[in-house]
Amino acid sequence: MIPLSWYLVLSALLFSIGLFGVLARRNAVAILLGIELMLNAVNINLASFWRYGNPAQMGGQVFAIVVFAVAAAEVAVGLALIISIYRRRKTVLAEEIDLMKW
Amino acid sequence: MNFWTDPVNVAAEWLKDVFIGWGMTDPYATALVYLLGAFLLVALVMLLDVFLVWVERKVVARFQDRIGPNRVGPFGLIQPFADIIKLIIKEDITPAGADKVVYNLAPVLSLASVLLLWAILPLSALVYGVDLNVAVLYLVAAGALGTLAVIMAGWSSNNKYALLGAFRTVAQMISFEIPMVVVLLIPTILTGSMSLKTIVERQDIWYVVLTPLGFVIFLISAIAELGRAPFDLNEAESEIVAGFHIEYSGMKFGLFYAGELLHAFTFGGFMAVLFFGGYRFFGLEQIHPLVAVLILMVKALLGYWVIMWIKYTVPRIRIDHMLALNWKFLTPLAFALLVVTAVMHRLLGGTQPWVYALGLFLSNVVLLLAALEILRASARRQRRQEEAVLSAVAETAGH
Amino acid sequence: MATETLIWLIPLPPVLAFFLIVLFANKNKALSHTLGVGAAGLSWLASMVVFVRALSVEHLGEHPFHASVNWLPTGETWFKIGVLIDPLGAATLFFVAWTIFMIFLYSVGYHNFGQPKGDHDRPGLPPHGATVTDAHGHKHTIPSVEPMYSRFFAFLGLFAFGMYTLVVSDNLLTLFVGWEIMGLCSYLLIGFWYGKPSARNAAIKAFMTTRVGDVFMLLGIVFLYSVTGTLSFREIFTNEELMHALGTTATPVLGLSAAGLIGLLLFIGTVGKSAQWPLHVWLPDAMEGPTPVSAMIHAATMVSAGVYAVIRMFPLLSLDPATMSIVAFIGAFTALFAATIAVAQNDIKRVLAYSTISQLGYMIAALGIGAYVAAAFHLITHAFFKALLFLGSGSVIHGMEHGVLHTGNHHVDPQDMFNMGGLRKKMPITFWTFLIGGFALAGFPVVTAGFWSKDEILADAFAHGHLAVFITLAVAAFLTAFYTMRQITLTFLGEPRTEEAKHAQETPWTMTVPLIVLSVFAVTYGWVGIPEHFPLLGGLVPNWFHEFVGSTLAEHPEAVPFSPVPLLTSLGVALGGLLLGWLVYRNVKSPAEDKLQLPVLKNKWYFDEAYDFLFVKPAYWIAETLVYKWMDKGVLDGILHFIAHITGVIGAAIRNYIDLRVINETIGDGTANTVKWMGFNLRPVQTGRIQQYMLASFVVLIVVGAVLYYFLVMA
Amino acid sequence: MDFLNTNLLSLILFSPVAAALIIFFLPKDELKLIRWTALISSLVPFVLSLVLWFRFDPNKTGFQFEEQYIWYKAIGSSLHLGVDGLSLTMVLLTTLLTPLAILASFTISEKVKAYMMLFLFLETGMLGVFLALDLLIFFVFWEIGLVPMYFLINQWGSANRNYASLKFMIYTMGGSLGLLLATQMLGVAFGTYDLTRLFDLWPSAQALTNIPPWLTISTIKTIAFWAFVIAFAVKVPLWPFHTWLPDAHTEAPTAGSMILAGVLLKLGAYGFLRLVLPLYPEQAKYFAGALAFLATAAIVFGAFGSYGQTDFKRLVAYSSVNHMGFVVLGIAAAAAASGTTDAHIALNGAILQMFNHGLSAAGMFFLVGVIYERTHTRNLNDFGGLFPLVPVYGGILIFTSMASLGLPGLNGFVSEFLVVRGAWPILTTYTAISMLGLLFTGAYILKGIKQVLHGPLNEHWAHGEHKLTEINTREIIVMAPLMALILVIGVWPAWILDVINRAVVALF
Amino acid sequence: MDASQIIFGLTALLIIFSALRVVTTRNMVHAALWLIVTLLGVTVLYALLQANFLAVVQVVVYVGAIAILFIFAIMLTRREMRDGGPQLNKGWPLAALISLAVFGGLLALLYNAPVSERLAASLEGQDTLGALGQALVSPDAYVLPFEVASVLLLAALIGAVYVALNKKQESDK
Repeated sequence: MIPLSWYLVLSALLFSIGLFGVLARRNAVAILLGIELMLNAVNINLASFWRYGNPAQMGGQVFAIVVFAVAAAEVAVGLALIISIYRRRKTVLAEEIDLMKW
Repeated sequence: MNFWTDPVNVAAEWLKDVFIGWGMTDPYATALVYLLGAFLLVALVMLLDVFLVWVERKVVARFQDRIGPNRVGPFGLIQPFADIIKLIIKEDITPAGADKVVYNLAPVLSLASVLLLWAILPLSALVYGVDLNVAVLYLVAAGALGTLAVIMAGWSSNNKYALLGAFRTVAQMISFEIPMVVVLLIPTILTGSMSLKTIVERQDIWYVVLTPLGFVIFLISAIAELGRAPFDLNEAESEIVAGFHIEYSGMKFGLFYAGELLHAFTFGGFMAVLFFGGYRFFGLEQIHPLVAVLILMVKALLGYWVIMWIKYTVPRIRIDHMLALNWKFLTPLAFALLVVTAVMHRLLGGTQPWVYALGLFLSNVVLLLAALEILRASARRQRRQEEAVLSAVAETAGH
Repeated sequence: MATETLIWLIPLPPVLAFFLIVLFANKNKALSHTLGVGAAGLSWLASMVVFVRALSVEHLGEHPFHASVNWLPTGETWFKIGVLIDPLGAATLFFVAWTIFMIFLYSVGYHNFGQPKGDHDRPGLPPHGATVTDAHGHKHTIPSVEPMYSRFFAFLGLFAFGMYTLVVSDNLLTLFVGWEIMGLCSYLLIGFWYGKPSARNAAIKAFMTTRVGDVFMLLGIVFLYSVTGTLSFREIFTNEELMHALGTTATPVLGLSAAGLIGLLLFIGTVGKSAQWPLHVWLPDAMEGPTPVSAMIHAATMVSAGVYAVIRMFPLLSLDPATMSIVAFIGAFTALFAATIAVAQNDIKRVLAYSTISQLGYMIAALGIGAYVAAAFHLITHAFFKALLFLGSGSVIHGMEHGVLHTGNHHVDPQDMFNMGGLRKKMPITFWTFLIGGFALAGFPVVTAGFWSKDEILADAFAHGHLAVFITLAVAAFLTAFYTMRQITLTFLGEPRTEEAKHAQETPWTMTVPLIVLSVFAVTYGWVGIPEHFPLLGGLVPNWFHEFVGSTLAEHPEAVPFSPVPLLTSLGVALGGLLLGWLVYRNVKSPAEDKLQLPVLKNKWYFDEAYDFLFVKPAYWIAETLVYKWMDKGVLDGILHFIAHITGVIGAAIRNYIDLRVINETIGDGTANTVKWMGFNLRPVQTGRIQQYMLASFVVLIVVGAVLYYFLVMA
Repeated sequence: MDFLNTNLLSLILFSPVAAALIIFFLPKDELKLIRWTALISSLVPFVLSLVLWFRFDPNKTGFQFEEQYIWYKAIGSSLHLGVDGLSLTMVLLTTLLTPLAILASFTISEKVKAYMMLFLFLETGMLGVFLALDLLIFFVFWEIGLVPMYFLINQWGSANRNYASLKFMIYTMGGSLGLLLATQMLGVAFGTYDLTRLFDLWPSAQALTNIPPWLTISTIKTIAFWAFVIAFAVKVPLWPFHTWLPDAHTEAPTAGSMILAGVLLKLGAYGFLRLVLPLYPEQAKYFAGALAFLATAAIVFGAFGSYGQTDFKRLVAYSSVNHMGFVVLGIAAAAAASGTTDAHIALNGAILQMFNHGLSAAGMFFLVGVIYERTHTRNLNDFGGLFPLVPVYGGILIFTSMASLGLPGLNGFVSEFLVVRGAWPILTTYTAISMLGLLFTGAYILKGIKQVLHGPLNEHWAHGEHKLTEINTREIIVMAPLMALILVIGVWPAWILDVINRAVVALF
Repeated sequence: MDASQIIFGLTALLIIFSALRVVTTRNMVHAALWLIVTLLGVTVLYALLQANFLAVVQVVVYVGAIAILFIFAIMLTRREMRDGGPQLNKGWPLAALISLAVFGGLLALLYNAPVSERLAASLEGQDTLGALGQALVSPDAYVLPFEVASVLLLAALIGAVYVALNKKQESDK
C-alpha cells in the first residue's frame, strides 16, 4: 500500500515545478500551463486527503471538482485575454505586457 | 459456477490458478489475467473491425445501387484482408517539417480512444470489461482522447488543410459533447446509476420509449462526434481535401480508417445499451451469456446500420449551420428534456409502469412539438428578415 | 308532494324567472312576461295548495308545517334556516299570492305590451308615445311600449321572491333576507325610470330611510340571537322559560326589559319598512315608480311585510308594556298625522300613499294595544283594497295619458286630480272597482271588508281602555273617509275639467281583470271576520279568521265583548266623512278653490325640509369636510407629511453638517491625501510585470511563513 | 401521486415564480404571448389550490400538507409551510384573484413583460405569507409582497402615482419595522422561529434571559404586541393608519387595485389571526377595547370618507376601510372573549368577510377600471345616466355594489351578520356604533350608482368618439367567477364557512 | 513493494518528467502535449486513490477541454511558437530558488506533520459516487459552493466570449 506521504511529496514537487514555470517562463501561455500544474498538485492533495482521511466526508472530492471548475474558468478567461492582447500588441511575452506599471 | 453457464469468468479463474501455480502471487496473477483479457478483447474487436470494413463497403454499395466487393473470397469476404495487405506494404511517408513523434502517435491514439470504449461495454451480464460506476462519463472521456488524436494529427502534419480540419473537428466534437453529456444523464436519471450494467438491468421498458427525444439527440450528437456525414466537415473533400489525415498514408491512414468504422459500430453498441435494452431481449439473454453477446451485437449492428443509412442519405451541411444547430437547438432542447424528464420521473415515480411510460413518452412528444413550433417561428422570422433585406436591396438597386 | 317541499318551492319560480329573464330573455318582451307571469302563477298555485292544506289541518297553531336545514356553522352548532306555515303565515300567504299574481298580470297592460316602440323613448324614462299612421293616412299618437319591459318583469320576479321568502321563513334571519331583497327591489323599481332625477332621488331616499330601520332591526336580530341562541320563531316563542327570562332581564336602555328592547329594535325596522312616523318620508316620494310597483310595494306586500314582522314578533313585544305603549303611540300618531296630509294632496297616487301610511299606522296602533287578530285582519283587507285602489289609480292615469297623447299637450299632469273629473262615464269598470276600494278604505258599513277590520280595531281599543288611541283612530278614520270621498269626487264625479279628461279611455282587459278580482276580495274578505256578537249579522258566518289566526299564539286571544260605542263611532265617522267629502268637493273646480290646501299640510308638515336640514346636509358635511378634508387629508396626512418633512430636515442636517464637513472633508479627504502621497512615493515598485509581483509575494510568503513557523511551532 | 401530496404547497408557492422566469425568457414584443403565458401559468397555482381544497381534510385539527426545508439553520429558521382552514381560504382567494387580475390587465400595453412578472412575483409574496409557518419566513414574504406592488403603482399607475407609491411603501415598511424587531426578539429568545413551537413557548413564557433588568416580561410582551398590531393595522388598514390606502388604490392600475384590495389587505387581518391572537392572548384580551375602538372608527370614518368622495375609485377605496373594519371588529371581539361561541361566530364572520371583501372589492375595482379605461375619468360628476348605454355593465355594477353593500342573499351580508352577531354580546357599544357605518355603506354605494348609472344621460358619452362601449367578453369573464362566488356564498355559505369554522374552533 | 506501489512509482516518474518538460521545452505545442501527459498521470493517481469520478472528469475536463484550449491558443498566437529568444526570463535563477524553497518548506512541514505515514482505509461497500452526488446537491453540504462554482463558470464563459469577441469587432471597424 502507498503511504499518504508519497502523494504529498509528489504533489509538493509538482507544485514547485509549476511554480517555477509560472515564475520563470516568458510566454504567457506557458505561465498558464504552470498554473495548471499547480492546480493539479493541489487536486492530488485534495484527493489523497479525502482518501486517507474520512472517505465518508466528501469535502475533498467536492473541492477537487470546484478546482476543476475554477481551472476551466481561469483557462477560458486567461486564454481569451492572451489572445486579445496578442491581437493588439502582437506579443505573448509576459514581460512585454506591462502597461499597468507605475 | 460452471463452464457452461459462465465460460469467460471460469476460464479467467482457471488461468489465474495456473499462474499462481507457476509461483506468482495473487495480485500479480490477477493483473496478468486482466491484461490478457484486455488483450483478447482488443484482438477480437480488431477482428470485428476488419469485418466491418467489408460490411461498410457492402452496405454503401447497396445504397448506391452497386454490388460492392465480390471478387475476393465468397461475397468478397476476404477483401478487407487484401486491403490490409495493400496498406501495410505501401510506403510510409512522413512529410518534411512534420513533428515526427506526434505525427506517429496520433493514429495510434485515435484507434486507442475507440478501443478504450470496449472496456466498459457490457457484452452480457457476465461478460464485460469492467463495470465502472462512472461508465457514462467514461464514454465522454474516451471521446475526449479521440479529439486529442485528431488535433495532434492535424497539427503535426504541418499542413494548412490538416490544421483546418483539426480545428473544425475540435470545434465540432467539443460542441456536440455538451448535448451528448446532457442526454446521457437521462438514462442515468431514469436508472439512478451511471453504471452501464445497471442501466441495462433496470431497463424493463426500453428507454427509447421513455425518452425518444433523448435517443434522437444522442443519435445526432453521436454522428457529429463520429464525424460522419452529414457532419463530416473535418474531412470535407471539396473544401479542405481530406482534413486532418491528408498527409497520412499506408497503415497509419488505415488506423484512422479502422478507428472511424469501429467508432461507429461501438456507438451502435452504446445506443443499444443506453436506449434499447442492451443485451436483453425478452428473456432470451438468460439462455446463455454468449446468446446475450449475440443479441447485443445484432442490436449494435442495427445501430451501425442506421448510422450508415444516415451517412449515405443526407448531404453534408455547412459548418456554421452545424454549430448553430448544436448551440441554438440541440443544447437547449437537451437541457429542457433533462428537466422535463427529471420532473416527470419524480412526479410519476411509483405509479403504474404504463402510466409512467406513457407520461414520459407524451412529455417527450409535447416537448418535441413545442421545440418544432419555436423552430418554425424563428425560421419564419429569419425568413422575413432576409426577405426584408432582399427587398431593401432590390429597392436601392431599382433607384 | 309533501307540503313542506311545496313550501320550499313557493319562492323559487319568481327568482328563476328573474335569472332567466336577465340572462336569456331580456331581448324578448313576450317571453319575458310569459316567464314572469308564469312564475307568479306557479307560486300562486303552490300557495293556494298550501293554503288549502293548511285549512284542513286541525290545530295548525300547535303543529304548523315546518322544515329546516343547516345553513351557517356557528362554533360547535349550526344555524338553521327553514320554512314555516302556521295560521298567520297561511293567511298572509293567501293575500300575498293573490295580489302578486294580479299585479303581474296588470303590469302587462300597464306597460303597453303589444304597442309599437316609441318615437323618442329611451331606457330610463317613461314612454312618450308612438306616432302611427292609420289606413286613412291620419297620424295618431298612441301609447308606446315600455323600453325596459323585460327588466320590469325581472325586478318584479325578484321582488316576489323576496316577499315569498319573507312569508314562508321560519326565522328572523331569512325573514330579514327577504325583507332586504324587497328593499333592493323597491329601490330598483322606484328608480325604474332612473333617467328622471326625481325618481333617482326617490329611490335612494326609500332605500336609505328604510335602511335606517333595517340597521336597528339587524341589531335587534343580533341581540335576540345572542340572548337566545336561535332565531326560529317557534323555538323562541314556545320556550316559556326563555320568554320569561327575556321579559325580566333588565337592560340599561330606557328601563326596558331585554324583550322590550329587542322588540323595540325590531319595531324600528318596521317603522322604516312600513313608513311609520318618523321614517314615513320615503313612501310618498316612492310614487315616482310605475303604478304596479306602487301597488305591489307600497300597498300590498312590502309595507305590509313591516306589519307582518311586528305581528310575528308580537309575543316578544307584548312582554314589555313600555314597548307596547311606544308602538301604540307611533301607530296612532302616524294614522292621524298621515291622514291630515292626505287631505291636502292633489296627486292621485300621493293621496293613496299617505292613506297607506295612515292605514299602516292603524295596524301598528292595533298591535300596540294588543289587538293581534284585528291587526292581522286589517293587514289583509287593507292589502286587497289598497292594491285595488293603486291599480285603479294606475288605470285612471293610463286613461288620462291616452287623453294627453290625444291632445298632445304634455304639460298636463295626468296624475293631478284637478285635471280629471267625470271619468265614471269614460272608464266604468275602473270607476266601480275604485269606488268599491274607496268605500272599503273609508270603512263603508257592512258590505266592505274595511269596515269589519277597522271596526274590530276600534272595538279592541275601546274594550281595552285605550281611550286616547281610540279617539285618535276615530278621528283618523273620519279623515280617511273624507279624503277618500274627495278623491272619488274629484276624479270620477262631476264633469270633465280638461280636454284630456274628455278623451280618457278604458284600459285593456289585462288591467281591468285584476281590478275586478281584487274588488271581489275587497268586499268578501271582510265576511270571514265578523265578530260573533255583532248585532244582526253576528254568527251568520262563523268568525273563522279570529279562530284561525288567533291559534297562532300560544295563549288564544279572547274575542272582545260587543259594545255599541265603537260600532256607532265607526258608522258615524265613515258615513260622515264620506258625506262631507262629497258635499265639499262636488263643486270644486281648481286647487285655488280648495280651502284645505293649507301650506303646512301641503308641505307634509315640513318633514322633508327638516330632515334635509337635520340629517342629510350634516351627513354630507361630516363626510366631505370633517372626515375627508379635515381628518384624513388634514390631520392624518398632515401628521404624515410633517414626519416626512422632519425626516427630510434631519437628513439634510446630517448631510450638511456631518457627512460633508466631518466625514468627507476631514476623514475622507484627509485619508485620501495621505494615501495619495504614499502612493506617489511607492509608485516605482509597480513594474507592471506579473511575474515579479508573484516572485515578491512568494518571497514574502516564505519569509513570513518561516518566521511564523519558527515562533509558533518550534518555540 | 405521493409527490403532489408532499410538495403541494411549495408547488403552489413557487409556480408563479417559475412562470415569471418563463416570461423573462420570452421576447418582450410578443405581447399576446406574454399575456397568455402569464394567464395560463397563473391558472396553475389556482388548479393546485383547488386540488389542495379538495384534498384538505377539514376534520383534522392543526396544519396539513406541512413541508419543512432547511433555510437558515443557524438561527433556527426553516422554510416551514402548512395550511389550515384559515390560510386555505386565503390561498384559494389569492390564486383565484391573480388569474382574474392578469386577465383584467390585458389592456396594459407598455412594459407588459415586466408587469406580468411583477404580478406573478406578487402572487408568490402573498401566498408565502399565507403559507408560512415560520415567523421569519412570514416576515420575508410579507416584505417581498411590497416590492412588486410598489412598482406596479409606480410604473403603471395614474397621475399622482409617485406620491401614492412612495406613501404606500414607506407607510407599510415603517409599520413593519416593529414587526421585524419583535420577530427578532422572539427568535432570539427561543432560538426558533417556528410558529408551531412559538405558539407553545411564547404565551406561556414567564422569564426571558436576555432582557434588560428594568423591563418586566409583561412590558416586553405589551411592546411586542403593539409592534405586531401596528404592522398589521397599517396593512388592514385600521383607522388612523388608513390614509395610504385611498391614494394607493386610486393610483394603482386596475388589476393592482384588485389585488391590493382583494388580497393585500387580507395580509394584515391574517396577521392578526395567525400571529397576534395566538401569540398574545393576554395582551389581546387586555387591549381588545382599543382594537375595537379603532375598528369602529375605521368602519364609521371609512363609510363617511367614502361618502364624501367625488372620485369613483377613491370611493371604492374608502369602502375597503369600512369593510375591513368589520374584520377587525370581529377579531377584537374574539380577542376579548376568546374561546366562547360568540368569539367563534365573530371570527367566522371576520374570516368570511375577508374572503368576501376579496371578491366584492376586487370586482368593484375592476368595474371602476372598466369604465375608467373607456372614459379616462373617475370623477363621479362627469358620469351620469350611463345605464342605457351600458346595460350589462350597469347590471354587473349594481350586483357587485349590492354585494359590497351587504345585501342579504349575497356574500357580504353573511359575514357582516356573523361579525355583528359575534361582537354584539362582547362589545355591545362598539357594535351599536358600527351600525352607523353600515348605514352609510348604503349611502355611498347608492351614491356611486346614482352618479354613474342613474339620472339624466350625460350626452357627452352617448355619441361620437367618446361613445361609451359596452363591457366586453373578456371583462365579463373576469367578473363571472367573482359574481358566481358572491351569489353562491350568499345563498349557501356553509361549504366555505364549515372549513373556516372548524379551523376557528380548533384555533381560538 | 506491491503492484500499486510499482504503478505509483512509474506514474510519479512520468508526472515529474513530463512536468519538467512542460516548464522547459521550447516548443509550446510540445509543452501542451507534455501537460496532457502530466494530466493523464494525475488521472492514474486518482484511479489509484479510487476517486473514479475525479479520474474521469479529469480526462473530460482537462484533456478534453482545457488542454485542447491551450493548443488552440498556442496555435492562434503561433508567432511566438518557435521564438528564437530565451524561453526563460532574466530572473529565472531566483525563480528556481524560490521554487526550491517552497518545495523545501513543504517537505519540512510534511516531515513534522503527523499524517505522513498513514495508510488508506478500505472503501469496500461504500458508495462514494452516490455520496459525492449527495454532497454536491444537499443543502446540508456543498450545494452553495457548487452553485457558486457554476455561476463562476458561466460568468467566465461569458467574459471569455466577450473579451475575445469584442476586440475582433473593433479590429473589424
